[in-house]
Amino acid sequence: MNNVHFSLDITGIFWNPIALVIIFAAIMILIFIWGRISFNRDYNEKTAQVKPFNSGNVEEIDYNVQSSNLYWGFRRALSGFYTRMIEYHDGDLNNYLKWMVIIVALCLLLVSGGFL
Amino acid sequence: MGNYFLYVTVVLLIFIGVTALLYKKNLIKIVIALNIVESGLNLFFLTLAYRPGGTAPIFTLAPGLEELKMVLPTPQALILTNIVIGFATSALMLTLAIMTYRNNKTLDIQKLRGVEDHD
Amino acid sequence: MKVGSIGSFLSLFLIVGFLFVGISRLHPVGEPLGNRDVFKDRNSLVTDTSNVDTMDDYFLRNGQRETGSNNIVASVVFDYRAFDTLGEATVLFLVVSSISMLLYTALKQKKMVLELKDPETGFPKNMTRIVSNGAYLMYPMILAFGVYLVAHGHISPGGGFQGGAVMASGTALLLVSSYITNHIKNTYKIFSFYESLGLTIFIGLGFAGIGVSFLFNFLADFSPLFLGRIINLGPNPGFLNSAGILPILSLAIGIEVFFGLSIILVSLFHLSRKEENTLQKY
Amino acid sequence: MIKHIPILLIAIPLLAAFMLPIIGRIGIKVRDLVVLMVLLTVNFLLFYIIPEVALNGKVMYYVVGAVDPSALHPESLGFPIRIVLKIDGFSLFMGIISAVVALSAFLYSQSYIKNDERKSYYQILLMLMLVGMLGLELTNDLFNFFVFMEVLSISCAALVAYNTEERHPPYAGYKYMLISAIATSFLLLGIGFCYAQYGSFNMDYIHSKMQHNLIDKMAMIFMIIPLAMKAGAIPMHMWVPDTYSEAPAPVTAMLVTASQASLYALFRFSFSLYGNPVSSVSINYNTLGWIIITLGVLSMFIGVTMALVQHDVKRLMAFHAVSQTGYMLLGVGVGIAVYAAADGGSSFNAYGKVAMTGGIFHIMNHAFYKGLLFLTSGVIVRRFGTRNLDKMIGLAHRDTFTAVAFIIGAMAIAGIPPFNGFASKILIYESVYKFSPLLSVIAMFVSVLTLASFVKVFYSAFLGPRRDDLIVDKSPLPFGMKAGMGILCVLVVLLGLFPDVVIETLVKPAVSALVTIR
Repeated sequence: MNNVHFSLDITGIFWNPIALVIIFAAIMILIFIWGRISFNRDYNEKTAQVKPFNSGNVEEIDYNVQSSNLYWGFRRALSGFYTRMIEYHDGDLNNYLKWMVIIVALCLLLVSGGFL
Repeated sequence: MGNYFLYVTVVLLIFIGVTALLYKKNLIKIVIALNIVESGLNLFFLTLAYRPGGTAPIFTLAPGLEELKMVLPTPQALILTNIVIGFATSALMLTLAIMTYRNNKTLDIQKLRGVEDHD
Repeated sequence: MKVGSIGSFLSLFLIVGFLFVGISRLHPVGEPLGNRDVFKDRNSLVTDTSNVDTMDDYFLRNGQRETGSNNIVASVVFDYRAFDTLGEATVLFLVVSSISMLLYTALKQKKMVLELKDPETGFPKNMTRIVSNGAYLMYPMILAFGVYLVAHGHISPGGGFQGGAVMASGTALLLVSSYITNHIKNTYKIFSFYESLGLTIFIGLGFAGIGVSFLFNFLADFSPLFLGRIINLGPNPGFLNSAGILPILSLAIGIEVFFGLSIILVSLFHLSRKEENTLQKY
Repeated sequence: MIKHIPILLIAIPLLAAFMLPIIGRIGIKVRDLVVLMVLLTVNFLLFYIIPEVALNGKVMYYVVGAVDPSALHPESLGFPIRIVLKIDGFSLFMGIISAVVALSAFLYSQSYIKNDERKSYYQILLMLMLVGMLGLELTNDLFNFFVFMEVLSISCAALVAYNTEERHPPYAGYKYMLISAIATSFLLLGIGFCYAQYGSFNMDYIHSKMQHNLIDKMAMIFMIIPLAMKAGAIPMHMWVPDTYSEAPAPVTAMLVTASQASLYALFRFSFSLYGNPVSSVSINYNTLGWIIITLGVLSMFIGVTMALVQHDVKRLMAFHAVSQTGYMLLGVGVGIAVYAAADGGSSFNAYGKVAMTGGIFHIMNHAFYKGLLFLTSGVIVRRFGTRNLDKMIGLAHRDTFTAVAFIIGAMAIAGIPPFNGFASKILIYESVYKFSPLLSVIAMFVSVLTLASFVKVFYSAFLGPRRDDLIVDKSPLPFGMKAGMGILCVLVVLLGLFPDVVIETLVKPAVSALVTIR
């Protein structure tokens, strides 16, 4: 118990979360004080300020971007990868087991090759 | 090879069972395939313990000690355990298959797949 | 998925080939590890640990002396590896609980309208009187045979699991020949109570020995009145009051297996009858 | 009494589970109290032996049914004849994870699961799940390991199918059971090969006699690959999202821990059964390490990319479970790869040990924050009545507690300081960088994608305007659910703030229990 510190220090890796939290808190306090001094104070809860701006649309229903449409660019860019992958996750029990048999056979090949 | 024929039987049983597991589409048949694999394993353990001319390891009314030859006791105890576990597994899987059938009206793996209709 | 299909087909043959190579390097059938053929005389059964080289050898030479049981398999199951047996009993208990949980709503959903009994004769439909009467006659005999197997587990082939399974087969016969599960709720209550009781006896005996160690055979040479008779080593006729806690453990397991298997059989049979009825309706 | 602790850890919950059908007739409150007391007792016993096992480095043995349970070879034979339980640092570490997660899952499910007659069975199964995990973590006997593996699998499968009236859960339970059954069958084949060679089931004995011939290597493959499948390594992971997403939320939190238990067995077999790098005939540790690293990197990358495009909240989290398993495989795989390097252990001491420390510390962190995330997902799914992220909006207005818990969990899983995910990930990044820079870069990239996908969940479920018409269940959050999430929240924050305390008291003993030679 005598070599327990509150910072992580193992063979060249140093990490002190307490210091980080203190620095973070200090910065937040500084920003808070700075904001009190110099930020504008025109926020009013009773006006339409609090309502989200929805590109001029009046109705608020479904103003959020649907989560399936998030990261569509990423998905589009990797569409070949994704069609392949989703094809593998087809919910077929036999295929699940086939992969295990294949991996076992590959590892046995490694054994026979003298690699393992 | 003559001494090894029991081992060969073991390998063939495991082979048949695993093949059926990989290529059968019916939930009930998969349970049967699993049972075949398990019987192969049980036979494997029994084969490890066997010796020709050996009696069961029970001393009640056994022949005299001079000609007494006994098979090994531990694998028999283990396959007793394994049989019960196999029975329990298949009972649970059959129950789950019944419930699957009640909810989906099919036992075919191909028709039960379909991640996309989860919502 | 073509790659997976072809690959797995080839892989299967590869694995089988490897298994063949593996078994060809195992010891041949009939020549297991160690050299423990010869017991020579009674002296080789008395505290002889000099030429014991494997676990099985130790069991064969010392099992009778240490546990007082003639059946070495029983002494392995209920003494040396009793913890495995506890796990195995747990598995059975687990499956009974699971099946009761999973089928609970299915069995409770609709009130059962069974018209299996013929109102005129009072016997099940589709069954002749011979079958149902025969089943009722057979049932006590099957139970008696099961109890025999359980009680003689430590001196002859048998034991808790086998005896319990035999008794449960009697339940199966009763279920098939004549429908008795009209009182399903009471059946569940009674059966699950006795199942728990059997398991509690088992683990309670384990805790009873905890002054020395868990599942210690503390009755082995205690007194002949309490199953502690010291037997002659080597071949002997066998005595019921030997082997310490082994017969009690065997009895506990027998109770558990009988009632556990009966619950499984009753649930599944009940469900199948119910499905049959609903099918007939539509 | 302290010498009986290894067996009491298993026997007390077992006794309670056996008696629960009888106790349940006395009253519901008595039953709940008994279960709570048992779980607290198990936790207490585990924490009680930390000083002895972890700090003093003592290994506790328990020979079940012997005259002197602490003596390993009372017959002075050189080989054990009875079943031996063994608690060393790694077992204790995994045991603490299982028991803590079980306690919080139990508290959560007190309010989450409907209070009907099935709840007795639910509690029995939950407790036996804990018994299975503890049993396979504490045992030193291969066949006993197999038995407890089956106990664990069967209880998991039955609990996955708890909602029998819905369409998919029974089939998900069937899947889990089939995967477990075939994995344990292969495992038993490997155990049979070991028994045929050495005539014993004791891991320490087999380890001391290991010849590393062809049959041993085949047995190793037959044991390790099915365990990797049960832990959810790619490409054998497809069952993970299917089953995790159908189970009730507290059960899913436990399923994560169950997968970690298989991972424990994988590491245990690689080191404590086969690890003998000093001997001239040995398995090639570099290849074994690279097999595990490959599985790990594939799991990390494919798991997270698949998670990014899911719109089922529990499937998304399940893919993250696969992805985070990759980190552990990567960390420990690097340790294995340099375990027997030709440089006399200098590279192992330089970074291999740190990588293993990080990988094993990540097991604990993952069990806690992923448990927390799955518990919050239970609240989300119950509120909206669907798992589809497209149909959720603005829960943070209602459930501030859940939102905060989710933020803590999401930041921890993405490795944002100062939460616990970062503490273990920095160890993995830095040490793996010295082994192979590319792997480290992939690990960091995966972390970025993890953050991206959790931003997606947070955005969809918690942000946005308040919409009370979409919410199905309007009841306030019960105390039990808050308690279950609160325990894990506090643990996640504490582990993040004081990582060194945990590493010195629990993780380093776990590593040194595995690494016996160097």
